[in-house]
Amino acid sequence: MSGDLFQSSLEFEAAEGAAEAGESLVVDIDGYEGPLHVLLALARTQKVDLLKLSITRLAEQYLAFVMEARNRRFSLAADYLVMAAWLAYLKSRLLLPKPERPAEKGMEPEEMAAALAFRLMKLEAMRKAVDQMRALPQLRRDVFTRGDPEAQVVIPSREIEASLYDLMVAYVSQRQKEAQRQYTPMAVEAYPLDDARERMREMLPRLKAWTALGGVAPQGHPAGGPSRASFVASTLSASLELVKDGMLEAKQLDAFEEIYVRAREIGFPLELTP
Amino acid sequence: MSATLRDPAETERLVEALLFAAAGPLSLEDIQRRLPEGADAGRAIEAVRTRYAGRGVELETVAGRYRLRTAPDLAWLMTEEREEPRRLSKAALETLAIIAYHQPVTRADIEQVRGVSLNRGTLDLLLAMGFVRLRGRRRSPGRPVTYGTTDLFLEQFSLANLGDLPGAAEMKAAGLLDMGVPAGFEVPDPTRADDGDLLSMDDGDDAPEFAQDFVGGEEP
Amino acid sequence: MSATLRDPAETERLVEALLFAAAGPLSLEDIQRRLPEGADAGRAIEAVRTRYAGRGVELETVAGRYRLRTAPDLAWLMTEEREEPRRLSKAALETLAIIAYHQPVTRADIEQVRGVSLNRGTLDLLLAMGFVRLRGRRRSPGRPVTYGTTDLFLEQFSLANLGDLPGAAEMKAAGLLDMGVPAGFEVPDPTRADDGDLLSMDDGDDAPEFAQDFVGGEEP
Repeated sequence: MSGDLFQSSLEFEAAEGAAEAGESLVVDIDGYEGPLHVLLALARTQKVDLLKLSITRLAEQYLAFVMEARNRRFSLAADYLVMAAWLAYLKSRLLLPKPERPAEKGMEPEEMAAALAFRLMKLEAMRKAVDQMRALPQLRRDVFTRGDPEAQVVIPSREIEASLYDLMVAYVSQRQKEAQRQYTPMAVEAYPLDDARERMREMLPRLKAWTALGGVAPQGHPAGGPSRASFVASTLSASLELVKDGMLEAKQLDAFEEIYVRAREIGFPLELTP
Repeated sequence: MSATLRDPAETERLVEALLFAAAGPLSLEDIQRRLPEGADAGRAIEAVRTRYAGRGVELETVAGRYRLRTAPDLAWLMTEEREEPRRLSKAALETLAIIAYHQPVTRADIEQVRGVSLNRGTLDLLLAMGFVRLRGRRRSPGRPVTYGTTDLFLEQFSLANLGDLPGAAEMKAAGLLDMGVPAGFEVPDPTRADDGDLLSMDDGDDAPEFAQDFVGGEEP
Repeated sequence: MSATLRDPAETERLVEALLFAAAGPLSLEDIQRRLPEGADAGRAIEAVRTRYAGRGVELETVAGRYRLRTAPDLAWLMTEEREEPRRLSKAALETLAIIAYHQPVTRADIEQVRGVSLNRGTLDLLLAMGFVRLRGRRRSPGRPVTYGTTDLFLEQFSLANLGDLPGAAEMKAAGLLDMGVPAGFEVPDPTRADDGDLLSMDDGDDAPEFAQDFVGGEEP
């Protein structure tokens, strides 16, 4: 696979120039899809068959690229760093003298290098394919079928026009609608009467004057807990119990009007007015 | 290049392409305007007319404008072909999807998922098209009939078997399950459904005597 | 009359008219079905192809079917008919190419070739545009869904079949369309070095043969 047909993208050229310039590596990191794309751009600067690529040199170029990017405070995605670590490892294995007996497991460094070269070739082949596909005559860009829509009367299809994707979309939309229809009533949390009673007893000393029950009952909490109605209802019940015990007075001017409460002086008997 | 373009044969090619791709009839001016400088549109149009004369496609002049159209004597070939593509209605596709994933399902099951009552015609259409089949009766009160998909369904959607239906993971991957799905959303595995749990079709309560006629072979 | 209809020249006229009036590419069967009994559709199609060769309008085979379309060298002329192309990102184009050349492929395969994880929207877009379809599941752990291209993809790129993808034969000969070779790239793992496991694609043939790959494959 020669690189002649490969159409360099702008980012590609940037990396190429940068790699040739050695230390002063300037790259637009955003121009790359990922570490493999960077490696491919760097490999192309060696201008050799990718299978005869010097992996050690490539590793050095890549490490320089990563170093430079970090110096320039680019935040590099983790996979760029993983690749750097892997290349550093591969480079060291390639440079170290071979052990007497082969490693028991794992690939030989040469095999790993060949695998990397293969992946680069494959990616390059795909990028070349993209360029070649772009050059194909495309419908409604380069070639055109008959333009008059009303004259197109012969319909080819005998199959139904539905793909698996359509089926999936139809299914999911149904299930989503079904989920929306399901009504789960929330369990209503009530303000316990015991709590209301206790709270009213504590409040008694502060209820010297007539106070609207609405002001005595706790306000509801928007985040949850008992509703305002439950607070008012339980407070009213507790208040009436205190009235019965002779500790509180209550009055209401008319039906549905505000109810007022006030602490009763100790010792006054309960007057039951008819 | 312009020398080539003034070549009458080349101009004829251009006019041919323009007439073919045009959405409606073109006037002489329309054509002349789109041709390179120096090309003789009138002459090219006549050349196209001569070339297509007597063919299956001909050049026609309508109200001083030109268009290619099929030869009038072949109208019989065309009229017959005005058939609609077989397009499944939204309701039919949705019903088919539910049957595929939840089979064997009863009519009531389908209605429960869809939230609307099922038009009798929808299921009939799917049965008639051969995408859906009866699968047996469920052992539950009323012994309702259940439905499932056919081999033709698998063929239509290029599936080797029901286990190849995309599952929840693929729906998620395709971006279809982003919102509005309750926790624990599960797509049933249609391959797990076993017809062993179902009663045969003739076992229905609603046609007990009649069904006997069909069991024939099993009766002593 | 039937004598006339079996006349090859007349059959050619009919085929010409049918292709001209068609809303999309017609298969040999589509055409044969519409012709009178005894007419040789295949021969007539080839006659039309020859007649139109080099003209402004030509006969083309796409996705194994036939259509008339303007000659590619006249693209410059068709400015008024041209539609603004929908721009695919670099990632989407690369993904489409990988799917086209390697199909059926899994999401993981695509990610392996590109060395980056696949953005969720990329595959969705290709599916929604109708260029890519779900093809089934691979018989490997996890039973991942595989993807392939559609007829619409071939029609868009004027390809007769997947074998006509540019450079496909050379890439295949060079082993570049194999998925299994780079075992141990990420993490050296001897168990993955056996490329026999990794190569086991569903239909066992990585040459993208355009066929109804899963139809009539295995029974559930």
